[in-house]
Amino acid sequence: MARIRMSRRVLMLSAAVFAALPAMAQDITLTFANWATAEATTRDGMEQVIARFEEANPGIRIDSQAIAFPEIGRQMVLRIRSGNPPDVAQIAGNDTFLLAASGGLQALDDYAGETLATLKPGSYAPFQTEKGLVAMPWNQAPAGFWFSRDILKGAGLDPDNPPATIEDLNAAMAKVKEAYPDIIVLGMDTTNRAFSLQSNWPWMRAFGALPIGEGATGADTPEMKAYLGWMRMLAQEGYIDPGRKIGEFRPLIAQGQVAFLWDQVLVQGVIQNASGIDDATFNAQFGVAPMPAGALGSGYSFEGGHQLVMFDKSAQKDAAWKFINYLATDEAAAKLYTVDTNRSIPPAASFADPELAASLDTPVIEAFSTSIIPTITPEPFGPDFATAATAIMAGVQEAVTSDRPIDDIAADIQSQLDR
Amino acid sequence: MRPGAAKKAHLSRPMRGRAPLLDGMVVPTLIVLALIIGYPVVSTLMLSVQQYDLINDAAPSYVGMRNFSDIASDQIFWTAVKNTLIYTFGTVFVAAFLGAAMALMLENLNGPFGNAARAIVVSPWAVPFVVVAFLFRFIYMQKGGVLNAVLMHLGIIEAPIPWLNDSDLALPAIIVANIWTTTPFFFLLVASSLSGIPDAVLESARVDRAGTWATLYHIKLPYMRNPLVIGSLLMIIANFNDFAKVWVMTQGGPGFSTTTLVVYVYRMAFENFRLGYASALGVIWLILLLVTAALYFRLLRGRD
Amino acid sequence: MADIRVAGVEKDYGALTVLHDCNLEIRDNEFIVLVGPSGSGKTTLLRLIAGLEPISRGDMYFDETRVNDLDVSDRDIAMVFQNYGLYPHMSVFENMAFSLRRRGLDRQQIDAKVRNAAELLNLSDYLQRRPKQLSGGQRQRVALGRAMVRDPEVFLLDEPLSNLDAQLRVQMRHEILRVHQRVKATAVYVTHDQVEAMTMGDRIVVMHQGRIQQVGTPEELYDQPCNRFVASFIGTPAMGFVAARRAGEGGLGTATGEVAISAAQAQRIGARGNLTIGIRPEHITLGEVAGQAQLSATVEMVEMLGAEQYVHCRLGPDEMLTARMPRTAGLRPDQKVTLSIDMDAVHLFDAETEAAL
Amino acid sequence: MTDAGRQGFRHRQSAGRRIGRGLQFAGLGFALLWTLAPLYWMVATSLKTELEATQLDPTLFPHSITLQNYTGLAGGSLPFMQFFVNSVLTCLVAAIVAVVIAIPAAYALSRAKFRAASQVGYLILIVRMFPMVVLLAPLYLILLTTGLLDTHFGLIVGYTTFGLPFAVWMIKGFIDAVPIEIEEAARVDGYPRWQILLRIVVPLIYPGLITTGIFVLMEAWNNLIYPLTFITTLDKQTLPAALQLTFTGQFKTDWGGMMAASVVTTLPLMIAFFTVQRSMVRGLTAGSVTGT
Repeated sequence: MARIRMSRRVLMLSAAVFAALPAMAQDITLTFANWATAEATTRDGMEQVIARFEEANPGIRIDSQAIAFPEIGRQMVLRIRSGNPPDVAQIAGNDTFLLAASGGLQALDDYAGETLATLKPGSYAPFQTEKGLVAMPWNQAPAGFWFSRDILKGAGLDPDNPPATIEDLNAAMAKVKEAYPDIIVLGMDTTNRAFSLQSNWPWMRAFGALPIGEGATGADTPEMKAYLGWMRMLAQEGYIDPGRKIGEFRPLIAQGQVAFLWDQVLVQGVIQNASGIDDATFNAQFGVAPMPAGALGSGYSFEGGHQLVMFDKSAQKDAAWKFINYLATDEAAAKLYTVDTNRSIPPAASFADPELAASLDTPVIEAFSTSIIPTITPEPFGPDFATAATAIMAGVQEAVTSDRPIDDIAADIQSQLDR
Repeated sequence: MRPGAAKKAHLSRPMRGRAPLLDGMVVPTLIVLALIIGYPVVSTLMLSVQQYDLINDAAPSYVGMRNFSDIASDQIFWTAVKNTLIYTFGTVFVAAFLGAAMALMLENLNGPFGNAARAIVVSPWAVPFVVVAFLFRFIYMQKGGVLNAVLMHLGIIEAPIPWLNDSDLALPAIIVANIWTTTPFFFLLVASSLSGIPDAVLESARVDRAGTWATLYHIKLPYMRNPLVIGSLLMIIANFNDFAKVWVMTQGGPGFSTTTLVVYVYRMAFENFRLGYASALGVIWLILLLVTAALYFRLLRGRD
Repeated sequence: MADIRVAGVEKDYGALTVLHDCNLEIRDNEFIVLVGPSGSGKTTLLRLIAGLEPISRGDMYFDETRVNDLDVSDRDIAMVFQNYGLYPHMSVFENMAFSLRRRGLDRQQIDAKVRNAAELLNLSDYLQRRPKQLSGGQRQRVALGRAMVRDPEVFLLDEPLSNLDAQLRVQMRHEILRVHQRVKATAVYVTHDQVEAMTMGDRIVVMHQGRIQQVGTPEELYDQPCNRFVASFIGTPAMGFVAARRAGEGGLGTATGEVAISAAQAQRIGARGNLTIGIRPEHITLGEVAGQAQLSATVEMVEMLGAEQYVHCRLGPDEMLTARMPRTAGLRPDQKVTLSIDMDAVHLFDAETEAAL
Repeated sequence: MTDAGRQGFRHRQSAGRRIGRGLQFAGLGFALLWTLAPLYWMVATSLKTELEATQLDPTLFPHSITLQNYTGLAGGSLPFMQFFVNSVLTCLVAAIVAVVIAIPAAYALSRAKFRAASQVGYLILIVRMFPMVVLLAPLYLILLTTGLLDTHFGLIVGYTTFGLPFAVWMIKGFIDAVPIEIEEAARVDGYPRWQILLRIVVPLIYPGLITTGIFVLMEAWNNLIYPLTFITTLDKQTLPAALQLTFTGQFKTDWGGMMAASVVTTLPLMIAFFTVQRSMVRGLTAGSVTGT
């Protein structure tokens, strides 16, 4: 009884509030959690896009909450639990699925219906889960196999034809090492964090390993051991520089000190920023190709792009969608932020603005669109991904940095995964 | 004197009674401590017997002692305990030794050079831990790190050493960085205890023709011992709690070779969102702490 | 205007009782000295009077008011501490004015009182200094001044001169007495120095092992000590003691011979067998004096004081007597001498209870 | 001892002393190098251009000295000054709050005449040893439910958990050194306890309070785990946490900028530290010596 009376009072109160609303209905404030404004490289671009959006939508104000990239998944989970999530958030990788699993996201199917038709189908397919479309693709940033033409040439290799298989790669790395003993032959992220598993997953798949996820065969398999053994070989031969985050290789490749780099599309922008070279010089010095094929006869890639999510607690979903849609599909926004600032690929299938279309018509984008994006392999994202990543990457690190038998390491990973 | 006696002067309360249980003046502090520490400890105890995963929508559920039995068979937990002990005691012992050695070397060095040298050797203590961590991570980098570069230029090593990326080297490497920041504390401690030795004592040692080593052993060491014991305890506590250095330098890796208890609890609670399990880890830690504290008090009492 | 009455006061520290059944009446305006060796409880008793510590048992009255539960801040007392207890962070002026501020006096009044006291104590030039910048004697005077300005009913002094050198001490004794005469307060003065006690006190309270031994004027204590402790404690050089036992009707036997006693003394001794004879140095003469008791002894040491000398003589393994006499040449250590004792002036004590007979 | 023997003894002594002197200076040289080398590297790197700072073969001396890393901090797009202000503000307030709350308790414990004194003393000592991370999850939940998460107030509460017991212990040590007679004199002068504490004890231990405050401030400044957990919006973040969060971003690790930021993060602490370094050790150990 008490509760009923209470809710009636609340209802009356709300009615009174709503009656007063029209006067201030214009002022909606959307909270937008993102790391774009938490990083020096992207902060200006992001703020400009927000300013433009506010200008175009006078009733909506964006309250941008800067949260660092490594923190955002955790923060969003915690804020969902505490009942004060933002309206919209920038999200990537496993965090997207973590949030989806935690049950705090608004399915976007009803909002995105028509828009989806204008996007590349592959750009949103991974986010169509049994809970609906959990996230809107903002940009695509798949990983490719970057190579320095100068170094390949110097090592007596064909600068236009990077190794196509892992055997070729092994041979090429040996030659590079011989010619340039002091450089980093292959840049790859071997830190222990969720992103590292995401980044290394395609390599594991190339060896046929499937330690977790749908149809998992576990870690204690010949395929996984082959992968771990290969990683150990990379370290023992001095090809890789373990422990570096992927971002630490980028200034180095710009200085010609990395031969091969397993990295996302945005690396072109970082290289050009650091060394100041123009497009033509860049393309003359660097190229990108699909991952060398492994035992399964193919290489893989992962999608490292960013998505936008709306939280089901949001009280202003229409405005939130307006903002998401603007960021993801408005061409001016795409040009200013996605392409020029974030150096990644907008999800739209085609562009009306010829300048934008032209800026995306580069050899690198071409290589990504035609040969790399099709090799993107699904990742075993979900609530258990972070725990599994800790276990698997700890094993990878052990393989790389110690002499323990690979069999033991694989068995250890499996026992961790079983816990 | 009984608190508040002044105000109650006219109330003829007999003074025969025993002293009061509590002094009103400690009450505000105790209330604050109860709020910010007592309550969290109680909730840790409660959480430790629950399964409470933030990632699921499910409500926390009582699981009895399961978290604890899981911990017993958790290899990583025991690795973390081992790492924590190595990290803490390795740091404290070496830093205490170095700090004492430096203090003895600088003891009789006066003038501007002596003062400058003293100011320099204590300065690492004022470097924030996070900065120490980044600085040494930068110095330790396998390629591009200055340590390897210098060692190779000097011809001491042939190939760069993966300081932070070798399961056997990473923990010692972090300990070295930690020693760098901790040594000044012991330097200050020993220097101030040395300056507290009365001149008369040192002079009579000289009259007795005690040599440098005899003076050190018989006179200075006894004066240094108590501050060193207490300083060590303080630093052991501080290093048990140290998070920033390990987290920034290796995040517990490679493998779990530098995962300390703090890092492990943090990962459990805020990366895997397993608050119940993390709390159970905390409870075990608490018990270890209380045992250590009890032993320490006994030690201190026994010596008096 | 304050009498102080201490009635059956006892004090415990934990399980240890440090004051036993203390009874004392201090009259208004009196200058009373608590004296005793360290650990005798004199300072504790003073602190109980001050109210710095609670009384465990018994009662304390200021006039007719029971003050057991009255905190120190509400008893109208002033106190001078052994280490002066000056506030290091305040100037001399502030130190003296501190209690007046608490009482809400206005600025002129405070100023007048402090300057007045400073003048009396020769401190006028130092009012703006900090205690650290003063000599020991000056600090002592600041402490006195601080107590003075309050016009207290009760003036308590806890070994105030113990940190001063000998010369200054004598000077300060007069200073304190002068102040006492001016403030007309009941003064309780603690010291371990019996000379100080004798020269300063209207009456003296001798304390030992947590008990009041005797209360009296200096003369009473000197002439009629109530027990062996008081007798030994008061007087310089100290009274000497000789063990004795009853020998016949009119005599006492000592280790070195027999001495005759008067009938009155014999009556006081009654049936007691063993007793102690107490002999003050001025009642001993070197050589044979007719009508006095003779004891043979060995000179151990001669202490020259100028006009007179103290001759320390050994009678037996545990018995020493000191004679006080005009300078005489030719006394050497190890010399055998005969001591004449004025038996009318000796004190007799029960050997067991040590009480005077 | 014969003359000859004495001569030989003296001879040995001086030879030994010469070797000792040599050893002393060698050791001193090592100590200075060991201390200064990392600091030098921090400053040198902060003066290098981005490319030079990340070179695989590092240069021992900056080729061309540039202040761009520093101007980048002040004028860059990240609110670096804001981080600085956040750190100063939260740490300072935490230090003051801890000291102010600690004073009465430290006083009562130092002049303890109550039965539970030793238990309270032990309690404070044990709390001082507490593993902060154990409190992390429950504190987080408390801040969450009270709406203090992501506020500077919440962070200050967090800092107080370790600052308060530390402060009680250190201040108690300082009060122990104040002669009881001074307080008794004030009682005789008619002042109640609170007034004595405020007018006599506090002014007397003022340097100790500053030392204690700076110690708590340093501990708070060093703390990474609490701001990482309790602050979620970057603009409210403290300097050390911002360092961890922003310089190893999505794109690259900017070692030059990082080292410049490190220099700036270190300076305030250096200054604070050198003002109180002497009394700090005394305070730290005094409490422990006299307390148990």
